[in-house]
Amino acid sequence: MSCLEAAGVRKRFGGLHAVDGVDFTVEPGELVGLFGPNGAGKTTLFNLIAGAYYPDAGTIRFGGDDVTRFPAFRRARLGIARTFQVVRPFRALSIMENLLAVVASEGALSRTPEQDALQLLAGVGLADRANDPAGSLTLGMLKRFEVARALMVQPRLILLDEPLAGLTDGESAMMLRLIESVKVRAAVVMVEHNVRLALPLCDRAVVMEQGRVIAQGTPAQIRSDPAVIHAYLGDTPEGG
Amino acid sequence: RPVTAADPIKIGAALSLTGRFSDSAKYVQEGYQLWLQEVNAHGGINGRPVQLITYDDESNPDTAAVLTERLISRDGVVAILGPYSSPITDAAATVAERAGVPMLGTIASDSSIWERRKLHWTVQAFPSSTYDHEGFLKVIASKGKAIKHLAIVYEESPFSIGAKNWAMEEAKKMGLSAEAFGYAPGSQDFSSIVERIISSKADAVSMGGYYQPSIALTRKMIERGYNPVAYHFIQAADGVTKTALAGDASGIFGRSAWESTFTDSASKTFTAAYKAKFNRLPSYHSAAAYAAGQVLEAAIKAKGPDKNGIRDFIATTTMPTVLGTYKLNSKLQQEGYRYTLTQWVSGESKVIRDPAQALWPKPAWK
Amino acid sequence: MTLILQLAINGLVFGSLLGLVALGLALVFGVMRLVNFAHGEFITLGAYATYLLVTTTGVSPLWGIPIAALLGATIGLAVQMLVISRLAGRPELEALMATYALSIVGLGLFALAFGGDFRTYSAGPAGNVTLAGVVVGWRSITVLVACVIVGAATLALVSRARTGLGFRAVAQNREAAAACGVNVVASERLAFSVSVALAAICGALISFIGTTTPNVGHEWLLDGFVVVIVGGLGSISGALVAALAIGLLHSFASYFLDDSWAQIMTYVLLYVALLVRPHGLLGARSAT
Amino acid sequence: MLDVRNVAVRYGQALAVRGVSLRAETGSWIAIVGPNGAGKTSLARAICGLVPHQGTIAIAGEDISKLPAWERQRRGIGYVPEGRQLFGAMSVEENLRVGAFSRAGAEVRRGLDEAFALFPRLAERRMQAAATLSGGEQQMLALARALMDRPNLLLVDEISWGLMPLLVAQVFERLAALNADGLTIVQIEQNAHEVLRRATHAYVMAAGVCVFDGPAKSVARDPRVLESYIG
Amino acid sequence: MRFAAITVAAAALAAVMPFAGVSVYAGTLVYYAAYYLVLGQAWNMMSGLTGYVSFTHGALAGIGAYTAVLAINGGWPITLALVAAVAVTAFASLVIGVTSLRLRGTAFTFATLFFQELLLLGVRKLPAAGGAAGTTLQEILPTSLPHVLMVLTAAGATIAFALLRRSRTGVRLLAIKGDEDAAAAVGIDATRLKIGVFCASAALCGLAGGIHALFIASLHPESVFSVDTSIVALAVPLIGGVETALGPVAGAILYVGLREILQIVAPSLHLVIVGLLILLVTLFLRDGIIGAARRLLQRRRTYRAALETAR
Ligand SMILES: Nc1ncnc2c1ncn2[C@@H]1O[C@H](COP(=O)(O)OP(=O)(O)OP(=O)(O)O)[C@@H](O)[C@H]1O
Ligand SMILES: Nc1ncnc2c1ncn2[C@@H]1O[C@H](COP(=O)(O)OP(=O)(O)OP(=O)(O)O)[C@@H](O)[C@H]1O
Ligand SMILES: [Mg+2]
Ligand SMILES: [Mg+2]
Repeated sequence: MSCLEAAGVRKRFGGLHAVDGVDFTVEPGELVGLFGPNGAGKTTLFNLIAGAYYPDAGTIRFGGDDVTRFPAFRRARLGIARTFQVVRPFRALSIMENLLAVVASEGALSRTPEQDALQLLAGVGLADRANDPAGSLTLGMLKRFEVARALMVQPRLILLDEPLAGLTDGESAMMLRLIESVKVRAAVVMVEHNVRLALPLCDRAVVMEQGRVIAQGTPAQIRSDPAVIHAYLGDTPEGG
Repeated sequence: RPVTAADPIKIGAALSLTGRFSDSAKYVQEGYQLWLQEVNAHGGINGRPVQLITYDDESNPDTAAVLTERLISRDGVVAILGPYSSPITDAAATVAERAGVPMLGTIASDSSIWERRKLHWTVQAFPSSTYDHEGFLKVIASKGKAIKHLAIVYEESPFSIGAKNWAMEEAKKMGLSAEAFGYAPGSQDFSSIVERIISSKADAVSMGGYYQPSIALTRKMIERGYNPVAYHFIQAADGVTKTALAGDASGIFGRSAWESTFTDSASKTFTAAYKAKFNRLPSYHSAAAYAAGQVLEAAIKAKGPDKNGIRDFIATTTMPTVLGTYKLNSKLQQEGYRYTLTQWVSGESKVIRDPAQALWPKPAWK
Repeated sequence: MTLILQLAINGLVFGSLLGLVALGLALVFGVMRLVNFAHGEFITLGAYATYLLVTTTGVSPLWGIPIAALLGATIGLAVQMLVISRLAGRPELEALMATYALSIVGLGLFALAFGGDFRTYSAGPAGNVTLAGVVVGWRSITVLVACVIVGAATLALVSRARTGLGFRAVAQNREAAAACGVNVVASERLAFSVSVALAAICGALISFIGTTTPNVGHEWLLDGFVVVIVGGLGSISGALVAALAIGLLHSFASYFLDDSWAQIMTYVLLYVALLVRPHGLLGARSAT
Repeated sequence: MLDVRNVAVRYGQALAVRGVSLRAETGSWIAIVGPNGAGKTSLARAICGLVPHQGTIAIAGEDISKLPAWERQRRGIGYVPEGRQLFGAMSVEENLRVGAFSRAGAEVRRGLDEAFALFPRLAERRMQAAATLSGGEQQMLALARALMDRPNLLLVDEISWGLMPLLVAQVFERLAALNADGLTIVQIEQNAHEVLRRATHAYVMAAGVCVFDGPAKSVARDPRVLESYIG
Repeated sequence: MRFAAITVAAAALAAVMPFAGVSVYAGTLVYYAAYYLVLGQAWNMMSGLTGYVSFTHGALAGIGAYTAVLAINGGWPITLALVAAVAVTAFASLVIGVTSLRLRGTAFTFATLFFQELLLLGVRKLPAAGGAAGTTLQEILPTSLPHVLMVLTAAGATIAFALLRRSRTGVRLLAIKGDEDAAAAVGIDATRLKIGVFCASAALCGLAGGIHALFIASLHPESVFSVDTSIVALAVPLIGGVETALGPVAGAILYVGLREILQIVAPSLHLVIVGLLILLVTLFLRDGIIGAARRLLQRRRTYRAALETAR
């Protein structure tokens, strides 16, 4: 059984079809890269899967259950976690409290939430800032923090929106190692514009444009797909 | 330490020196001060001086409750001169009843307080607002068939509702068709009420609300060019009416608990003394305060500074004061004092003892 | 028909005054995201200023309008610099509390200076005109005309492309606005002192048709808030339309029902409107 | 053009920038790189006057360290802040208009045309509220807004964040063109490779101090610096 | 734990006041401090934690008071009347909560303000509740009963708040204050939590109102539903420090104490002084008195520690 199955989902904003009939499946333990030009509808697709928006059409199944009309918090409790492209920490709370606020997914209750949290923070290199208010962290740190907070949900599916943004190459490498290690427990979908670093890691890549999926396959297939090169990668060293 | 003759007899008052009711409270305070000065000038009561302790209740019932408690248990007063407005009198009464301390409702016109529950220690020492419209109805009666439709405007507050109910009943007995028009406390716009009154074809209007809305209503009537044959609003006797309405005040009736133009000897003496002390004419608030002092003085003189004695005396006595004859019914509501009718004639608020002498009909607005 | 017209005119007069109250509130909210609980006290300020002016110099109360405006602008500027400027970027609750405290201070000061007495005067335009059976007093006409002029002037100020744009940018993000060259401090000062001037003008007009007490402004405040909410928080044109609508609604409802039912109805409608359209009846449009 | 001397920034007890000096000649392209929390953003905010700071900052010889933010902007600083800082409820076009706040009508129109030519995507979204734009679109808007006022000095904080590769290349081309026209650029960038290729001079920051500076090419080639600060 | 013990001890001390021969006046002051503390703590629970600023806590207490008086006059025993007060108030809060908690920020604040006004207008028109004249307890009860009940409720509310603040639920409420959408994304059911805590907070207000009705005995709609009480409920935690259990305690004591002192020292100026004080606290002591005290302690501690290491 697939972990996530989105079938024919659509979302319109006024006259704009932000997501225009997307079929999207994720298998357990898979790392899927979601790529596409700016405004292609990637974040919107995340919002539909995580429940921030309801789709205008189509169904979303998670672990076999139809969750299309489930509110966001229930999906989180079922095991869908996410990070935000524009970070959204609870600024007045400390980093530790941010993690303790999380309601872990059902059946994954931990008896020692503090220790779990510390472990996750260590994983993203923020253990020493555990007691600082989230508002005092830099944007780059907050990007990493968001990954830790999402993992605190003990998800079966984790949606990462640009996890490498704002990180140096060294920091990115660390983050990618973390993401690889998550794969053992949960399926990962990652939106990333840093194709150079992100693509090689993916088990499978999906490329969207104007609300539709225009290509999918292995990293190698994607890299050489002319449509993708035309719409997205260009001939830049960044893309290559 | 045993009480000696030099120890003052303590009396307390919680007044709304700030907040919504502060205007009247100031006059009340002056009335108390005048009475206190006279008592002590005559060597106090039974040879002991009298001390009056006053606090400001901010026109807030909860504050009034605390202050009354302070007067009773910290300052040890033997009697309390009452605060202003029904909610505050009610709150203070609860405390006084619990502690068993007599309290005179100096300026409590709302007799519904004594209707709602049985009070033992608190009495009404002011004319009951139930009779607010009485004087005006009497003029109408004496003027015969001139008036067919009466409009009574009232505020949705207990005192005003009580007065309206009494007046509607009374008007029915007089064979008048009367209609009542209510407005919510704090209302800012009276134009629709005026339209309704006009549509009801009323030829006489009696307004039973507070002062500020009365002026607002009157101004709307003037603006609208609506001239009833006779017009009465209960607080009209106040001098502010002239400042607010100038020439248009002419012919407007009011009702008063007391006026400085009263010619009975008690009033004359009081007015003169007040003028000497404060250098201006007293208002009815001051007179009422002074009258309450007179009753309390008589009570202490008769019974000494004994709470039970004072309470029995003020509950049962009938005595003359500057306001008239003080007399309570069995519910401790005031029955003796009555309002007097007044009317603005050539720039002065005149007391109308004989309805036949009233200016009639009201001159048209200028 | 005459009755309908009469009620409509009455409603417009009341609504225009309400609109002026709301205009000031909406202006400050629009620029500073600040709910100003002290607005009522600035109304009172204008009322007392006019009262003192008329009773001491004997001039027409119409002079109270510019004088109150000037006084309001000055005091508004001072209050902005001393208090309001420190609230920038603070959570809503703190700002709310600070303006509430200001209002208590104002109330206390007025009570101290003037006692609880009613202050009133009878000077000013009097009499009325009759047009097609509809009677309108000169006082009402004065209020209506003054409100229209002042309201139009304010609208002109904020809809002047640059001022208005700067105001809105400051409201959205002070820092970014400053980084774009908007003089944030000057914008906030201008908005606040104009708002206080508007309140003081209201006070001048209210002293003219009613009586003045320490809490006269306070009593208009809640109605002002109603208008601002219905119009969409911070939307100036929304507030004006809502004020007229509520003025008319009130005039008709209190004629055909009665005063307090009209009030209950206004609040129920308001509550429902707020639930159905949290951004205000017209506000939703301006939000996007 | 820009002369920063000994600038320090503190938040409460914590020192985020501990005395950094930096010079940018007219027409130069300066890169500031360094790990998370190095103090890069704080330095940029200090230069723009958005955060209290110590030390002096001069633009074209004039000391601006005492001036408020909007005055500094009017001395010719354009700023693309980290995290975009758009006017969320205002439309794309209004955001751009605020960017040209101190400009007259005709210039504003010309600016709008240029912005929409650079980012046609924004032209399509002209009336949309900035808060509802996609991440990359917001980034485009932030850059376009900063260019509206035709600054002499452009401070860019992490411009490539959220932009697709194709656009990153385009943006760098555009910056290069502007730079060639005399615009001074100070660019903060985590994604160091591209900027170090383009810039004339580079500063490497870590833990609030400048640990290394020199010609960009030499930084890009210095394995020690790359290893310990950029990765 | 130690906190709870101290609270219980303080409450016991305050509760026996009427029986220990302490002056009734002092008892009254303690009573009012306890009353305001319950309201403040209830407000703190709801608005302090979730950031939804309520202007209706005074009115909620009013609902409790009316319910209690009507029930007692209807012949109900006091315990049942208080239970009814809690139940009716909690129900009313459900109505407000379900309808208006989907509003955010200022819109919610105004909804509560208007609700309060609507309640006032409605009760005035309600003959069963005495209409404009209000209603009165037929029998005047001694103060010891409300005194003991109120003090115990205050202690209970304080302990309850401390427990809530430390629990993960408390952290989650604060998360809602921070960012409601992000809270949903990490599995927090914001709607249920908000309504739940509002209901609990209202129940406390209802209880306090019911007890207070035994104390003041007479209810007038203008004063029971006046915004003043709601303001006290919000000023008390704000002066002392929002989000902390001790804040409202400090706030209530200071508020009542200061009011009494100023009544004597500066009778005509005390309103101005109270206003200025609130202004100064909001402007310069952002986390309230308790917050400021903590910072001071912290600084002294670091100073001491620095001295130690220097040696
Ligand atoms: N609430 C909204 N209202 C109107 N338009 C919206 C809204 N949200 C998104 N859009 C539009 O939908 C399109 C898709 O947006 P989305 O955020 O999904 O893009 P994306 O693929 O994540 O892009 P990026 O890589 O730049 O983040 C964009 O053009 C955006 O402007
Ligand atoms: N508002 C604030 N309050 C307290 N500390 C802050 C604040 N903003 C930044 N800091 C601290 O200052 C230091 C420098 O932050 P700054 O944002 O300048 O770093 P940066 O180099 O831009 O990092 P990044 O690459 O992650 O954006 C960090 O340790 C950060 O935690
Ligand atoms: Mg996106
Ligand atoms: Mg940064």
